[in-house]
Amino acid sequence: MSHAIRIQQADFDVGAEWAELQRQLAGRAGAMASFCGVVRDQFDAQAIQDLELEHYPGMTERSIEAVLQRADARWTLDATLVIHRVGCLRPAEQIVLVMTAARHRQAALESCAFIIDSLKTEAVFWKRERSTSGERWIDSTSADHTRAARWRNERQ
Amino acid sequence: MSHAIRIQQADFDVGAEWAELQRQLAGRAGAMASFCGVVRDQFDAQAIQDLELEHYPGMTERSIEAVLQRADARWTLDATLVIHRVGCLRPAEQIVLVMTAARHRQAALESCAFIIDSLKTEAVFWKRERSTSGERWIDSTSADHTRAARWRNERQ
Amino acid sequence: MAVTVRFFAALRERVGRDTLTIEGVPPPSLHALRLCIGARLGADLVAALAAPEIRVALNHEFIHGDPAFSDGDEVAFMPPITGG
Amino acid sequence: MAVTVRFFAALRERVGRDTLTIEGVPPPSLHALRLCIGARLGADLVAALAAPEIRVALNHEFIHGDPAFSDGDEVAFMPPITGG
Repeated sequence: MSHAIRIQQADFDVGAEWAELQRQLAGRAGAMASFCGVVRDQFDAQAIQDLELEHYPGMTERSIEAVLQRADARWTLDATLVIHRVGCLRPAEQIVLVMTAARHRQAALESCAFIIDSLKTEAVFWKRERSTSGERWIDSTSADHTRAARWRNERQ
Repeated sequence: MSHAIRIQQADFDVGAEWAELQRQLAGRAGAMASFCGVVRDQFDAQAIQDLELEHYPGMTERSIEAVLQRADARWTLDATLVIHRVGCLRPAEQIVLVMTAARHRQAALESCAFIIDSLKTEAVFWKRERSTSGERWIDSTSADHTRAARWRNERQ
Repeated sequence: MAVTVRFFAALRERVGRDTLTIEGVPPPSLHALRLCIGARLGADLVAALAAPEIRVALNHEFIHGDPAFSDGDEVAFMPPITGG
Repeated sequence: MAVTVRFFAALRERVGRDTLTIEGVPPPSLHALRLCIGARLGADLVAALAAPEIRVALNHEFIHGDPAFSDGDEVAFMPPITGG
């Protein structure tokens, strides 16, 4: 199983990541799932100006690696990839990419959802949103915690 | 909500489709999910030579449209896209792409899983697999029907 | 007047063709249509086309029950489908 | 001998800096560490750093309970995290 984690300021190219993963797998995996989070242009009817992402080098990678290891223990996966941007991002910019590959579609789809849900509550990042109504630090929501708890409680 | 359905022999470029959808959405949707099915190189320890996909022009598009409409009724979505190839495909070639975009990640992730699960049992295609042990027509599996039934029974 | 019949996948291979045109007054029932096909292409097809796993579509919609056919209809006999 | 303390996000803004070096014998407890920080940067920080939503990491691992600190340790005070 290949894990890849990249934290970067630069944007990422979903097509290039997708093609590279397919090239590596070469027919071994029948299913690839992915999720991409994008900076929205509005929140609570306020126009968003930008989103500032802060991280803790070293510990952030470790927190993501722990999530990928749990995914790997739970599903039979051929590859997982997480790319997470930091710095100042404007609306419509990509924030995060999760990609999973597996022999079977259920493993690819569920692990992809599990990873992004887990990043919301466990990955070491902080986000400051600047909008027309001012600045605020974003916390994970109660919905995020409900989804994270669902994964913990669900027996496969 | 934009629906797009394409049935084609030619391969598709996931990166180009992804970029085009993001360009159209321009920050309106915060979440994009996708699934890609790939021809596997093995089935039951037999090496697969190729997969021949047959469809019923007109009715096939209609069967996919019905799936997208059900997704649209169930989740708040900004866009859905299905590209499905037909003809003779070799191992590691892409078969199908499902892409969904929504304001919230749960809607994007769940609708993407719903669409690919529904295509397995409801889209009008036939698949003939040629392997080292001969030819066979593939039927949807009992696992496919279990997953399809789960979506019908699940209340949101 | 004519009804067009289409066969797909394993059924197309068994029948040996993908299309059959039934000229004249359209058959009054699905069973009558199957008998027409059997008369043209082989009597063993009547049972094969009535097998429980074979689904029938009329003008691109799956049928439930027994429709009447009309001039210009397209009827498709389909073995189990699977996409994705 | 020294322990490095790091502050992130809203806490970094409140403290007004991202790093503080505590020289000398490492504090024997988390509370002692918070008192050291308060003595250097303002007494009101002691309560702010003990708030229930603030998580503490020692050398890149969240701590549970009250660890002893050693020379060279890096301690981070972290407001609620969220990625993705």
